[in-house]
Amino acid sequence: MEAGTASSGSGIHLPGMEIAKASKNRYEVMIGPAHPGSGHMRIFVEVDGDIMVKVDPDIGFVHRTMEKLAEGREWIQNIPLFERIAILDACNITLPYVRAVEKLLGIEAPERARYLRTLLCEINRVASHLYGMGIFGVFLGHSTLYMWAFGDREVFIDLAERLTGARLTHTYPVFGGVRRDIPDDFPEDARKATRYMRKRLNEYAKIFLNNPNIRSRLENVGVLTKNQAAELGLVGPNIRASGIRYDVRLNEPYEAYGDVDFEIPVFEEGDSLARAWARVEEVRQSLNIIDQVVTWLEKHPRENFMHEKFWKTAPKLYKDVYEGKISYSPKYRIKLMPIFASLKVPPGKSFARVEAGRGEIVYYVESNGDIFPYRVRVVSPSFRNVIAFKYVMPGHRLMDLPAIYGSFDYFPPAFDR
Amino acid sequence: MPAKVSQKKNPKRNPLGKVFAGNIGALAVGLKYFFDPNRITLLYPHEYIKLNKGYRGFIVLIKEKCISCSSCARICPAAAMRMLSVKVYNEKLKKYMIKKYPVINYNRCIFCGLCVDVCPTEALYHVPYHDIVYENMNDMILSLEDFQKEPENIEFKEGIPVKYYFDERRGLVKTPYMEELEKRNEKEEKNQKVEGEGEKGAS
Amino acid sequence: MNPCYYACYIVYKVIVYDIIFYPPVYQFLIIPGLITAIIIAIFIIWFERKAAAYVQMRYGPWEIAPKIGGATQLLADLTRYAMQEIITPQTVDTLQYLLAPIVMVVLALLPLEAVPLTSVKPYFPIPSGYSLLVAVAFTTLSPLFITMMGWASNNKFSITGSVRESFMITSYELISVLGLLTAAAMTRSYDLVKIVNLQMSGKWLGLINPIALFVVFIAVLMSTSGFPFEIPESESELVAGPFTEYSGLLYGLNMGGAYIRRWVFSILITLVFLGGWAPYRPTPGVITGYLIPSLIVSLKAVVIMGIMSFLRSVYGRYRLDQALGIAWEILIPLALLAFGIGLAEAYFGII
Amino acid sequence: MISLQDMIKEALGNNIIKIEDNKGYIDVVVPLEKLKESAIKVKQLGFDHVKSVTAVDYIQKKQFMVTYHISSYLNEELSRHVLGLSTFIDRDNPHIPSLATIWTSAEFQEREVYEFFGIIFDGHPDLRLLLLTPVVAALKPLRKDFVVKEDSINIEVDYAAYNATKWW
Repeated sequence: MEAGTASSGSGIHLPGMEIAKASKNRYEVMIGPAHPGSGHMRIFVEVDGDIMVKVDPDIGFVHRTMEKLAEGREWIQNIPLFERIAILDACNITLPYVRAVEKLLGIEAPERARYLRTLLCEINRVASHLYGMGIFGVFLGHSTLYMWAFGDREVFIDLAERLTGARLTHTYPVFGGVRRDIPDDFPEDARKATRYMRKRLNEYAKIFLNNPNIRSRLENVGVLTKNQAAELGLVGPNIRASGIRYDVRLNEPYEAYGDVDFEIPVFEEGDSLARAWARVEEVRQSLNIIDQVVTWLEKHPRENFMHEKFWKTAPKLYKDVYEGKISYSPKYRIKLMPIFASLKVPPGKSFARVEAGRGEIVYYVESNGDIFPYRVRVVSPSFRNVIAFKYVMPGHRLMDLPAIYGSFDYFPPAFDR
Repeated sequence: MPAKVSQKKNPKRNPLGKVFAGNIGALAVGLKYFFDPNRITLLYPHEYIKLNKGYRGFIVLIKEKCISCSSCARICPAAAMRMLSVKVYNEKLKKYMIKKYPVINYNRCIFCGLCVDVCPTEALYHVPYHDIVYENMNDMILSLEDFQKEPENIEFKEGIPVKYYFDERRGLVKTPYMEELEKRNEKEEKNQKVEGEGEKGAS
Repeated sequence: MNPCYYACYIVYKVIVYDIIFYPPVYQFLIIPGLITAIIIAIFIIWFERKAAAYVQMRYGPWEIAPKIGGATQLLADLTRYAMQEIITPQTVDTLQYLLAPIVMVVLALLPLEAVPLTSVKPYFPIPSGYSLLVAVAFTTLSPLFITMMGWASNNKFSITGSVRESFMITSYELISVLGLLTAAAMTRSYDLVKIVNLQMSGKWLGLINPIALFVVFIAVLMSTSGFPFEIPESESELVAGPFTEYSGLLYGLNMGGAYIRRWVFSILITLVFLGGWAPYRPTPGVITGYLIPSLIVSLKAVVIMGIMSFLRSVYGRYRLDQALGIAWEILIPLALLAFGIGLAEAYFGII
Repeated sequence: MISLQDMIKEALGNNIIKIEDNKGYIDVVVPLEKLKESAIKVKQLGFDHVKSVTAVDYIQKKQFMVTYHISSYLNEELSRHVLGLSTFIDRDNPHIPSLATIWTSAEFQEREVYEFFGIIFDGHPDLRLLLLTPVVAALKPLRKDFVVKEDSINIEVDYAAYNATKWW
C-alpha cells in the first residue's frame, strides 16, 4: 500500500508534516499562520494527549517596522502611520504619541479639544471591545455574537465617521488640538447610539455570557492571579479582571478623564469569563462617558478647539472654513497651519501612556530638534499581552486554546507593529 | 470627578435554576431576532451609502486657487501627492514660468485628508465617496487634468442611494435617500429627451 | 385494444410499481432515501444559513436568486463542489481516503431500509418484527468511517478530530440506543409499525415521555456534530477536523453526510416519538398507502431538522470533556430515567 | 511624604550617575555593571513590571542607551509614576545583563531589542528572534546606519513625460 511510504518516512518530507522529535506521547500542533482560528500569527503547541504542555507564540507575520519608518518621517506624518498599529482603535493608539510630542513642544490642548479627544477615544474603545468580543465569539463557535458585535460596532464607526470624516483611520488628534468639531446633530445621534447599545449589552449577556454553554467554556479557564498578572506585565481589561486596580485613566488622568464621572470595573476571578465581563462593563462605562462628554460639548461654546500657538495667527479663510462659509467644505473643519508640514520639535525625551481599548499603550519619543523624530518606541497593548499565551496556556486542554486566546483580545497587527 | 474603582464579581449561578434560565434566555433572544430581524447589511452594488458632506473621500484640485506652496506634498504621509512642474505663461511678465502643481497617486493615498486641511487657500477638497474602480494601477495615478475633475462613480448610476439613520431601538436604520434618486431620475429624463431629440433630428 | 397502449401500460406498471415503488429502491433512493435526503440537505443548509442570518442582522444567501431568498445558493455550491478537483495528498492512505466518505454516506442511508413508512402490508423493504432494533443497529455503522477518514488523512488535525469523533461515538451511541429503545419498553414491541399504530390515538410517545425525546434529540445533535456539540470539526483549532485534507466532491459528501445522518435520525425520531404518519391512516394503494404516509413522515422529520439547525445561531461549542461529561453524567442517567418512566407507564397502562 | 526621586536616591545610593525628571518619567542612569543590582533594588521598592525596553542608537557617541521603563501595578502610589532605568553600553560590543529573570515582563521586549539592535542580553532565558526573519535581523534595522530612503516630494520629470509614463 502507498500508506507504507508515508509512515516509513522514505518518501515525502514536508516541513509542516514532519513530526518533531518530542518526548514520548507528545506531539506538536501548529496553530497558524494560515489557520482559521489564528489570525496573523502562529502558535507552536506541544500537546501531551489533550493537554498543552508547551506553548510558544511566534509573532511577526504582519510586522511593518513602524519604529524605523517613524525616524524618516516628519512629526505629523507619523500620526497616520501609527494609526495602522490598530486601526479599530485609531484615536487611542495615536493619542499618546500626540501627547508625548505636545510635552516636548511644551503645549497642552485646550479644554474643548480635550473633551473632543475623550469623545473619540471612548467611541473607539467601544468599537474595539465589540470587535474583540466578536472575535471571541467566533473562536467559541458562537457566530451570532460575532455578527452582532460587528454589526453594532458599525453604529459606533458611523458615529466616528460623522465626527471625523473617516470610518477607521481618523487621524483625529493633532499636536495642540483636534481636526474637527462635532456636527450640529451629533449629540442627538450619540445619545441614541448609547441608549441602543446599553439595551444590546443585556442581550449580549443573555445569548453569550450567561449562556450555560459559553459559561462552562470560560469559567475557571486561563486563571491569572493578581500577582501573576502583575509579574507578566499584562495590560488593560485583562489585569482588571484579575483584581489589579490599574487604569491609566484612573492613575494618571489625561485629557478630560479627570472631569468626567465613571467607574473602573475590577473583577476578582481572573478567568476568561471575568475578562469577557470586564469588557462588557467597560463598554457600559464608555457609554456613560460618551453621554457626559456630549452634554458638555453641547453646553459649552465652540471656541478654543486648537492651541493658541497654532490658531492665533490663522487667517480669515481658516475661520470661514470652520464656520462653514466655503460651499464645498463641511462645517466645523479645523484647518492646520502650514507650520505643521515642517514642524520642528525641541530636543528632549518624553514618555506618554494612554489607556487604549486593549490596554495601556506606551510611547517613548526622543527628539534632537530636527523635523524628524530621533527615536520613537511604541509598546502596544497586544505586544504586552502576548506573553500571557506562553505562561497561561500550558496545563489547559487543546480546546481551551481558543477560549484563552480570544479572552485576551489579541490583535496581531497591534503586537507586530 | 475622577474615576472610581468598582469591585465586581462574575455573576453567580446556582447549578439547576440558572442552567434552565440561561438556556431559555438564550433561546428566547435568538427566537426574538428570528421573527423580528434587525438587519444592517448594505446590499452593496444594488444600494450604496450616500455619505455626508464631511466624508474624506477622493480629492479634487482647484487649480486656480493653488499657490504652489508644496505644503500638501510635504505633509502627505504616504508620499501620494507630489509636485509636478508645469510651464505656465505669465501674462504680466510676458514669459513662460515654471509653476508646481500637485498630482496624486491613488495607489498610495490613505485618505487622511492632511493635504486638504493644510492647504492655505482651500485649493483641495474631498468628494464624499471613495468606491471608484480603476481598470489598472496606472490609471490610479492621475494627471493634472484628471485631478481637477470629480471622479465618476458607476454605482451612482444603477444603485439605490441609502442613508443610515441612528435609531434607539434598532441602532442603524437603512432608508432610501429619495432626494438623490429624484435628482438622478430628472437627469436621466433630461438625457433621454436630449437623445430623443437627437434621434428625431437624425431621422 | 391498441397494443401500443398495452406496451405503455406495462412499461408504466413496471417502472412505477416494480422499480420506483419497489420498497427497497423507493426507501433507499427516493423517499426518504438518497434523492430526498439530498434535497432536504440542500433545503436545511439553506434554512440554517437563512435562520442564522435572520438572528445575526444579515440577509444570508440572497444574491443568486433575490426573489426566492437565495434558495438556489446550495445548488450553486453543490455544482462548485462537483466541479472542483479532488486533491489526494501524497501522504494519505489513498484507498481508505477515497473510500471512507463514500462508504459513510451509503451506510448512513442504510437504516432507511429497515424502517417501515406505512402500515399497509406489501410496502416494507425488510418485513421484520424487529425493525426498530435493526434500524438503531444500522445507525451505528457510518460514524466509524469518520474515524477512518482521519486516520487515512495522515494529518495531525484530522487525527485529533477523528479521535474526538470516536470519543463522541462512545458517549452518544449508548444514549440514542437507550432513548430509542425506551419506545420498545413502552409498547412491548420492536416493530415500528406496531409502535406507530399505538400512537394513532394521539398519544405520541414524545408527549407521554418527553425526557426520552429530549435525550434522543441531544444524542442526535452529538452524533451529527450539530451545535453545541460541533466538536470533531471545530474550526477554530482543528481547521475542519477529520475532513481537513478533503476537497471537491469528497468534501461535499462529508458535509452532506452529517446532514444525511441527521435526516435518518430525524425519521427514526418521527416514527418512534412523533407518531410517524399518525393522523393519517394508510389505505391500500400505492398513492394512499405508500406515498402519502412517507411524505407525512418526511415533513415531520424536516421540522425536527429545522429546530436542530436553529440551535446554531444560539449556541457555541462545548469543550470535548464537557460534552462527554454531559453525556455520561447527565444524559445517561436521564436516559435510564426515561426508560424507567417508560416501563412504569407501560405497567400502569397509560400507553 | 518623601518624593519618589529621594526614595530612589536612597535605595540606589551611589549607583546613580544621573537622575532627572524627564517629560513623563523619571530617568535614572546607572552604570552597566550596576544595572542588575539596581534593578533588584528597584524591584524591592515595588516596581513590579516593565512597560517598555528601549534602545537608542547614538551613532556619533558610539553608544547605545538601553532604557527599561518600569512601573507598578500592585502599589497604587507608585503606579502614578514611571521610572526609566537607563544605561549606556558600547556600540561595538553590545552586551548587557538581561533583566528578564528579574521581571518576566521584559522577556519578549528584550528579544525584540536583541533582533532590532543586535544587543545581546546575557542570561536571557530564551534569546531568539521574535518578529523578524534571520535575513532581516542580520541588518539590525533600528540602528542608525540602516537608512530608509524616503521619496522626494517633487516629480523629477516634466509635464509631458509624466503624462506619458505616469509612474513614480
